[in-house]
Amino acid sequence: MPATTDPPALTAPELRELYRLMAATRALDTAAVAWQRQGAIPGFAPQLGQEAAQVGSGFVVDRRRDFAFPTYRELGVARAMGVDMVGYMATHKALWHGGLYDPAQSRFAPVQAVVAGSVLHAVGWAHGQTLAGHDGVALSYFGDGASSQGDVHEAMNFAGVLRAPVVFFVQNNGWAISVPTERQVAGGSVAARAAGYGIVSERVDGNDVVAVVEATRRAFAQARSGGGPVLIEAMTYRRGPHSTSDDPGRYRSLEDERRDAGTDPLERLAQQLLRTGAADQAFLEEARSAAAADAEQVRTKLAALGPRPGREMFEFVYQEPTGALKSQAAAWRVESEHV
Amino acid sequence: MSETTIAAPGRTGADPEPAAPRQLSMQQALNLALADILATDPAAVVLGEDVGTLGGVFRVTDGLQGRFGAARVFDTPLAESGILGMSVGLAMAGFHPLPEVQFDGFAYPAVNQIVCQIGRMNYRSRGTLPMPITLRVPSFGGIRAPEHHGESLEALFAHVPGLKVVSPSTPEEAYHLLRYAAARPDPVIFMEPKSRYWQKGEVSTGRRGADGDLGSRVARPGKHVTLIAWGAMVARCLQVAELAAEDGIEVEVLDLRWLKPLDAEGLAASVRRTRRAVVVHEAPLTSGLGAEVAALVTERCFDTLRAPVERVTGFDVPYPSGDLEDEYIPNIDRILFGIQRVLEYRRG
Amino acid sequence: MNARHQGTRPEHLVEGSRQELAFQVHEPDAAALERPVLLLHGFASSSRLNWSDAGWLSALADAGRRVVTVDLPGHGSSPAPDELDEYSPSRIRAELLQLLADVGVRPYRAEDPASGVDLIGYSLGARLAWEFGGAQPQLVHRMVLGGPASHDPLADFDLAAAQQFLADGTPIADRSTQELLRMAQLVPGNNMFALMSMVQAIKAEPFTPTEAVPKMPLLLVAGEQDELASTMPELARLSGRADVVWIPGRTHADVVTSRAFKKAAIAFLAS
Amino acid sequence: MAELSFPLPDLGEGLIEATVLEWLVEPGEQVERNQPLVEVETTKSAVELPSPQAGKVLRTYGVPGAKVSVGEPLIVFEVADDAAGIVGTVPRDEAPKRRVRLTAVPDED
Repeated sequence: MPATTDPPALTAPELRELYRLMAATRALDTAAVAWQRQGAIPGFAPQLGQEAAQVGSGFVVDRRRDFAFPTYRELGVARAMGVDMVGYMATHKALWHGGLYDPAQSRFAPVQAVVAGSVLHAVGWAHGQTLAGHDGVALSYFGDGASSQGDVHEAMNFAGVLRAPVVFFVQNNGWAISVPTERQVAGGSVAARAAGYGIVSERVDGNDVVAVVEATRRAFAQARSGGGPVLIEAMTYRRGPHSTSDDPGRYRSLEDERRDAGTDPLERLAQQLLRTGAADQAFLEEARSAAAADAEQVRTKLAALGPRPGREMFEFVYQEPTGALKSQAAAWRVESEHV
Repeated sequence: MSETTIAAPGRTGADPEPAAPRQLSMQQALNLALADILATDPAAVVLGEDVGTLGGVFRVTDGLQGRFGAARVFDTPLAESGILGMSVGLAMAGFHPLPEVQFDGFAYPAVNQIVCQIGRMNYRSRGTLPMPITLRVPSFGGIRAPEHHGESLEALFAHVPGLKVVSPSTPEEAYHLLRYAAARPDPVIFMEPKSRYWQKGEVSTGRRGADGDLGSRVARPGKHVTLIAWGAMVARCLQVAELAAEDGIEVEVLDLRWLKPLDAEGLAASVRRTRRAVVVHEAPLTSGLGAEVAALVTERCFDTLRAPVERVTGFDVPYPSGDLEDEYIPNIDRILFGIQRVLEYRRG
Repeated sequence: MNARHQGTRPEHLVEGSRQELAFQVHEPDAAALERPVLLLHGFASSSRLNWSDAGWLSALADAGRRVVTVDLPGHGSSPAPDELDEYSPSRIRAELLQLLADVGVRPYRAEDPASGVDLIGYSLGARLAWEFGGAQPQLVHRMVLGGPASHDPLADFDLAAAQQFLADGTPIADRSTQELLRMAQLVPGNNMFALMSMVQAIKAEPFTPTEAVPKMPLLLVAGEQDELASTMPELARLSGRADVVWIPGRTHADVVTSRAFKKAAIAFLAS
Repeated sequence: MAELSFPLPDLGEGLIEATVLEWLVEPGEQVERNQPLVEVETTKSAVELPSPQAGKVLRTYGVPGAKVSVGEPLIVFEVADDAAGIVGTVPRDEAPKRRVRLTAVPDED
């Protein structure tokens, strides 16, 4: 990294807050898998094991001026940024593709199902900050699988050329559904590619939340001060399946998982808190039970959310709906509206 | 959602005083429209390959960077998906991007961003992240260009929910439709008929209001048959109408202008008068926009129609090389044959 | 400009010191079939001013000729050494000989259009060409001398007055000295110390055209109003193989851009 | 057709004017980009100015011996304002050609 002064070390309250957020993410993630098994939601893409990478990076976002561009597996980022979790989980309940939270107000773009689809959006939004003379930073999420997409090349090249204030946050979780990183990423490192675009990059231990926060803070400081884009490759591990419909047993063994997953990031932070005296066992227990209560509350509210009225199919296609669409909506109302 | 106040160089705010109508080529009319858009809308930005220093490969953006600065009119790297994906982000940041895809065939690499992102972001975000993007695409054939430099993508774009599609046929239409499109909160694919770039016509500036900018336009009234066309085919249909008049047939030429939304009422009104319809387009026949037009006309005018709707179109082949263009693009004789068929048709 | 190659060459010693005149080889668009043309600029000028800006490089490139330009010591991009010897005409001629060998010039053979070299020299460059052609008849095919004189005007240059003027502004009495100095000073970046060294070196080796008269065909060109070239007919007489062209209306300063001059030169070298 | 005017360019080193020595092109002549246009002389040296533009020469300014200031018009070209883009050709307006005659009479009821 260039000569930006290292941000101050994380304080004990900050470390405790990170633990609360990671615990809440873990609890909700685990709960959501269970809900799917119970038939409460049709599907879910768990982020189990990526709590440090997600919470640690989302924790740095300044919601007054920055904007995050997620994929479909950024529960921890959303939680850290204070996105309404019921609205977030609504996408997994198949209520609305982009979720039911307000992306503009949350500074968290709609859930994006196209792999690498939003990376260019982050660059465009970031360049908009430059054009408008603002100091916002775009935080773009993608993974080792998405790094194979041409749009990621275009985005990094545009960002490099325009010196756009964007932080590319790559969660290298080892697996793109069934294909391991070594058969996905030529050269073995997404971060190494950044140099080719004149973009500063850093590889961090994505299971170490402190390392993730510090790297992300450095990256934001550089991008915000006009130093251009930064890429962070957080090395982590997708401990769960790609989605609740996936069967990892077909492509990796339990032995592989035990060997490759490394230390559980939540456990790692817990040990650190205890070791440094930043928190005691009672705090950890209280945080975990609060997280469980949180998840339960989300479940209750999500269960209470019925399907969106069918008319919304028509309402949000355009700001100025076409006559044809209005007449289709009218026909639908007459012929098949489910009351 | 203009969340920000955007300080834009070259901003004057007020619309320029309408000048007396003048003779301009479509290229110049589009250039003037872009200049007026940039001058009146501080959130407007023009981006694309070679649009800045060079002024665009067809010179449509000529001089704009000099006048409005390299922040508002900027060259991008050579990557269409990047241009459109970046436009999404700019729109999310409160800008009104006017991206250019240099040639129609180069829109294909950007289809993911156009279809999956631009067409859907307003929907996905439940109206909180509108996409006021006007994508300019030099379109259609007729200039003997290499492969992928002449394509007719209107059916493809018109099929995509969330997009609107428009194609001007004259310099006057080009100026006003571009200004209208750029002021919309929804994404518009603006298909510029490149074979008409150099044709001159009278252009009035100022604004003519939504009534003047929406729907179809009767380019020439007639009572025996309606020729339905858009873009470059309008001029050809007007030539056909002139020739048909020599044979005593009065042809009405309907310039559709908007390909999404299609002006069903305008179509029906014309065909109710003439009772016969021939739709003309450059794109291949199968699943072309002519099929949609024929369906709309049939639904609305079944009882008055004297003949099935005829389609005179390109063929189900790739757009051919320049030397074969005249064989592919509907020519005067093929359109005349189409008219003859609907005139000859007798029921039973 | 067709300057595609910046000169690089092996290190040589010429008369005991390192050779380092700046030169460029300009290739025409199509491969050149004929021998190269070496251009020698005038006093207080440079390859850029005398040949490039004046349109010679493009005219010769259009004619399909490969061109070598070289900056004289203390001029253009060439270094301005302190040693007076480096500026002497004999030393410069030795440098030119080595340079031509380095760019691949082979001895002239009548049956091989690519062999040998043609020279175009202007003013001081014309003097250097006369001497070079006289001394190297085996290399030089034809020569064009622009604004030449049988007597080097720099030999009459009032060095003391010029140095006095440069030191404290004392006016120069001699009109020719005054004019040469004025022109030298107009060109930004001219190293006056180096130019004065060159004058001094020339005074030590004045031009004696009878010493070695070039035997190849010559074209002598000057403006009708060029006072410095008024003795050009004398050179024609000495040569006995010279065509003479006077350009109407032109002076020593502005004949260099003349189309008539270029056309005559290119046609002469091609014949 | 459009007119495109070029002024005497800045010849560098603070020179503000030049004297026309000789025009190498004349009105009506079609010139290529980079083709020599005119010889001019400044107090420093004589130079040949290459054409910045391809096109037909419409007018030249300054007879031989006349002084032209930097920034003043030197030459005006006529350039096509219907030049094609980077590919393709500009379609020509041609009188419509037909082989087909309409013979059917529409029944008027």
